Amino acid sequence: MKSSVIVFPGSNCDRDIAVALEKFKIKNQMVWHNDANLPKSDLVVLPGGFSYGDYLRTGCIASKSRIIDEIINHTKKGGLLLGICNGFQILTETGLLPGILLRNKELKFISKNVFLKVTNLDNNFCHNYKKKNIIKLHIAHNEGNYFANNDLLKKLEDQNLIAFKYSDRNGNINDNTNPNGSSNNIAGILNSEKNILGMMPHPERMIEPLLSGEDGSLMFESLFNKK
Amino acid sequence: MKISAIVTLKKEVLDPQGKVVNQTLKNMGYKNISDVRQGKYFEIELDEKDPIKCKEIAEQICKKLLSNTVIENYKINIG
Amino acid sequence: MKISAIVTLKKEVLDPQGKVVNQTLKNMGYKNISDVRQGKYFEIELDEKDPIKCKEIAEQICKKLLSNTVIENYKINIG
Amino acid sequence: MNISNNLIESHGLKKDEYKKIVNLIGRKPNLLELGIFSAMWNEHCSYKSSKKFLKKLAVKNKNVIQGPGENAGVIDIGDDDAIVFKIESHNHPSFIEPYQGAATGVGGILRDIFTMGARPIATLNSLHFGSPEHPKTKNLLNGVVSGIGGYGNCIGIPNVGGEIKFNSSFNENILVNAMAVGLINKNKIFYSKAKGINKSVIYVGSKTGRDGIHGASMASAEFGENAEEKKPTVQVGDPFTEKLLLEACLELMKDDSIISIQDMGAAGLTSSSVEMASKGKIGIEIDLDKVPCREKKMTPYEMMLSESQERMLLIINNGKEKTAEKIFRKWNLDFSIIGKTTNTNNLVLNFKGSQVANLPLSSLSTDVPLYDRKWKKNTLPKKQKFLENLEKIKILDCLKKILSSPNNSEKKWVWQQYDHTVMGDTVQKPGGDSAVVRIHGKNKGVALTVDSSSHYCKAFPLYGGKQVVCEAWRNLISVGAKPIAITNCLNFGNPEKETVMGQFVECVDGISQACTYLDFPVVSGNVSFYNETNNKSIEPTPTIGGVGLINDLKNMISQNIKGTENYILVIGKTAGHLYQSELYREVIGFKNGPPPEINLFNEKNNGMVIQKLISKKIVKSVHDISSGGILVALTEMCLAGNIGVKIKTPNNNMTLHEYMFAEDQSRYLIEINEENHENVSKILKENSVHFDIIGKTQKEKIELSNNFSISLNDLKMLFSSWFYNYNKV
Ligand SMILES: Nc1ncnc2c1ncn2[C@@H]1O[C@H](COP(=O)(O)OP(=O)(O)O)[C@@H](O)[C@H]1O
Ligand SMILES: [Mg+2]
Repeated sequence: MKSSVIVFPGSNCDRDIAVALEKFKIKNQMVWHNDANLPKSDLVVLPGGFSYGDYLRTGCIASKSRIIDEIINHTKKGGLLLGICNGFQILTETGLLPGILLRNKELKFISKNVFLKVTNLDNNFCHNYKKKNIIKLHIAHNEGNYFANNDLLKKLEDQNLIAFKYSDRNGNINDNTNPNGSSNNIAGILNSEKNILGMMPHPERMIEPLLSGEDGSLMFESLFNKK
Repeated sequence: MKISAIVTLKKEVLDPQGKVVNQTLKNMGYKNISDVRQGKYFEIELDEKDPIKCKEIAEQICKKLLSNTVIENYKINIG
Repeated sequence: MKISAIVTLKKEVLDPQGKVVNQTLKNMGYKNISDVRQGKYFEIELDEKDPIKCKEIAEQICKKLLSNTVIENYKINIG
Repeated sequence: MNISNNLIESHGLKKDEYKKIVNLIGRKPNLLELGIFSAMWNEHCSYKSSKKFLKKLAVKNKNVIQGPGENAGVIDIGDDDAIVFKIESHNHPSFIEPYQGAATGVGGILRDIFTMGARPIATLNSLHFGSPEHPKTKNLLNGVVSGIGGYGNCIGIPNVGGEIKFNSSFNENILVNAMAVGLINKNKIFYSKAKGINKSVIYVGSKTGRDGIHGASMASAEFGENAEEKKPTVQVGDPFTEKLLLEACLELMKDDSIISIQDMGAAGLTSSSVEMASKGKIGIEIDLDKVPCREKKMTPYEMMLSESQERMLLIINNGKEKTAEKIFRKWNLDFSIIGKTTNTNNLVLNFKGSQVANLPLSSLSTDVPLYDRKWKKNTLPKKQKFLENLEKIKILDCLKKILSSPNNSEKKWVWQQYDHTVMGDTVQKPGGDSAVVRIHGKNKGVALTVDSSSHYCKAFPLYGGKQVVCEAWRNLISVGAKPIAITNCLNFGNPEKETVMGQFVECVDGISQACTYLDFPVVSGNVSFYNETNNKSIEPTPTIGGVGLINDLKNMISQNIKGTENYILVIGKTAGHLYQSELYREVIGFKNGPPPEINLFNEKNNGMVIQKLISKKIVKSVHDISSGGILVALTEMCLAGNIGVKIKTPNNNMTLHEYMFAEDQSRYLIEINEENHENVSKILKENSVHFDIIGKTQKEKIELSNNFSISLNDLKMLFSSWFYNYNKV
């Protein structure tokens, strides 16, 4: 399993995700956004951070990067693409995933642990969550409020393209368990082919007990044991 | 030539910033405010004298960069 | 009545957002753009018909809430 | 241009000082030169009122690699790892423009850290606001907190701790102190001292704009009614550019291109060039036409005094210019060779083909006037007989009142706005006694804390100064760390007043006594004077940033109660000191009397014993007892662990109020299980440490026999709601 983490100016979770991938034996390399070529990889990761300061709209300027066309090609060939936090925002700006991430409803940055229900277990990112489908991960964002209009929401629900929803520790999903105002408590979604996942929580920050949890590990194990 | 653009959220998109400004103004005693929407404003200096060309460029950059037409509208002003 | 306000950073003050937008437009091939400044735009619905009163209220809220005159200027439009 | 008295005064220089300038350079300065003097001779840059007293601080021991005098202090933590850290104030700008003022405060202190070659690994902050009811407070609080978050979150350095207090003495002068901590290989530290003649002087980072001109002078002038008028001197920060600058600098530092490096902080290009050259005892010549400018037609005066953010000055080895340029261009930063080092010992500035300034560097550094200001001794306030009958007020009501007060309630609202887990090494999050950040890739960590107690210092500065250092020490001990060193930010009023100077002198004395005794040296810091508006000055507020080392993270410990049926012990003697306590101040509104005294022997002894118990792994949790006393500290432990306690007060000759709420110093609470009871008692006795057994942990409730019983849920509500209610729109 080989991965590439794309580094944009202002990415700041690039090292964290690289550490996590390597911990789970995925052979990773860092790729500078301005490179014209994407090295051969099974998985491409767009890391968290503040690409271009998140100025104008989050993820917007990174979505105009040179490497993006290569990434689109990679996914067309069935390659896996994971966008975490700012990476998710870049995915919606490029149109690789539908919808958009608006400012948190309270207009404040939120950094805290949240519970999530893994709502799609049938994909290469999440299949190991069959062992445990209510998990705890950390969120840290200012614009994590996923917005989709009713038609899109219906499509996402009907086609089972929602990967994670904000919940409580028992898996209840409602307004009280929604930290940022996301439509239908959505924390992460898949494309129709299920080879692209965008998510706001940070699995790479929960990969050992010392870091207040290990629930992120299951995602990297899923990827390593790709179906 | 100077051009300017205003980018606003479409009506059906929730505007949390506007909502908070609205509430804050009410708390400050401005009771007769019924709605606030917040948007972005851009002032662009172009090395181009022809207003028609300016308008064209402005349209392009609003579409391609300054707004996300999924959720936003834009309005352009020349000069 | 509808009023709108544009809040912009003062000229001497750094505008990091405008700087990045400017650079991005250049990278996208718009070579003749010499400067971009980004500001905020507010659209406010007031239950008040008298334009003079509207203007007065707009002035107040721009000063008290919408801008920090330390680093920003504002411009008001009525109607 | 003629230099009028008015012009001299508006540059913050006294008549005598101007005379000294004329004397030193043997002629009248021109306007640009006057501006340079005003920047270098003001309080903020010159430490002219404080230097004499700062010399008394303990600054060395075997762990100190670099003490005060550089961009930041450096301490050795073993295996070639070293920690670089410093705290700095951004008080005045944050009052004028809270978001940008606080944001640029974070940006500035981060530059001090990575200038030395360290990768920043954490930030902390200490904030003091006016009373919550004051009309400006809410806006300032929100602006400052989002500014600190806005900068730190964007650049991607975890903000792991801090403190936040409210007190009406800060109504018109808030305090925003930011601390940053970095990790470096101890053999690869970069310093600001220039070396060698004819080396290129290089400017990198953002362009220079007209922002923040006179910022340094502003920070040294007392606020008047028209503070609002001084507005345009505030700068806007760009954390995105800072992130690029950080990565570019660290990339260039991998080889030996850089001779010396200095960030452009207060007084920008002036102070950075002067400091580098004067430390190296050489000269420097700058061609101002080469300075990257944001606006057209900027004058030499503006360029030299601008405080635009995110800029650095480098002196590099001959032939390395191209390498450096390539790296900075890759990161999309401005890069310009603006001058060279010379053997003249002068600062020479050229602009459009002519020399516009020529000043001996000594006149800007070693010859800066130093003052031995008059100061007034403080007297220890009397323990006046307290008349009110405390027995009438229920213990539980006191606890509730204290827990839900702004100063003692939970600060989650604040730290959840800061990304505290980015970089993947935050092993103890905000909310505990100290944060703990792991050394990347290793099994050791550093413990970090910031502390201040302005009302103790106000009541009696000597005790107050000692107390803050001890409090930081205790916070580090409480997570299982060995305290190593501190940084300090000394926030005071106008030093030209004898009372203020008296507070300063005696606070510094207290700090000095404590850090000497505890072998807890000061390695960096900052002094902020003139925190005063309309003649009303802030309470004296030294802020201490403490750093400790946890050699094996298995020895890390936290304050949350771990299990039921465990014993709770109070370590250290409780004497019933209630003056200046939260009980008196918050519940009763009585603010007189002396602060608690510190016995340094007990402080050290108790701390060492706690360390011993932790390393023997016979304690389950530890929490130091500070503001609010035993009952508040115990409640915090229970809430953190979601486990209750049944309290039984020991027999003594105090009232229950005295025992439960006294703020006697040098005390801790520990949780131990039954089987270690004997062993722990034995160790405590052997080391002559006083202790009381005050209860046993249990499910769900906090109970005090024959007095009260309350559920953890009810307490949690009280503890956690203040900030949310206050900030509801
Ligand atoms: N209170 C203090 N205690 C110890 N050292 C101090 C104190 N205040 C300032 N210093 C030291 O004096 C030097 C100059 O400080 P400062 O002017 O604040 O630095 P900078 O130029 O980075 O703003 C630094 O090395 C700092 O650590
Ligand atoms: Mg410095």
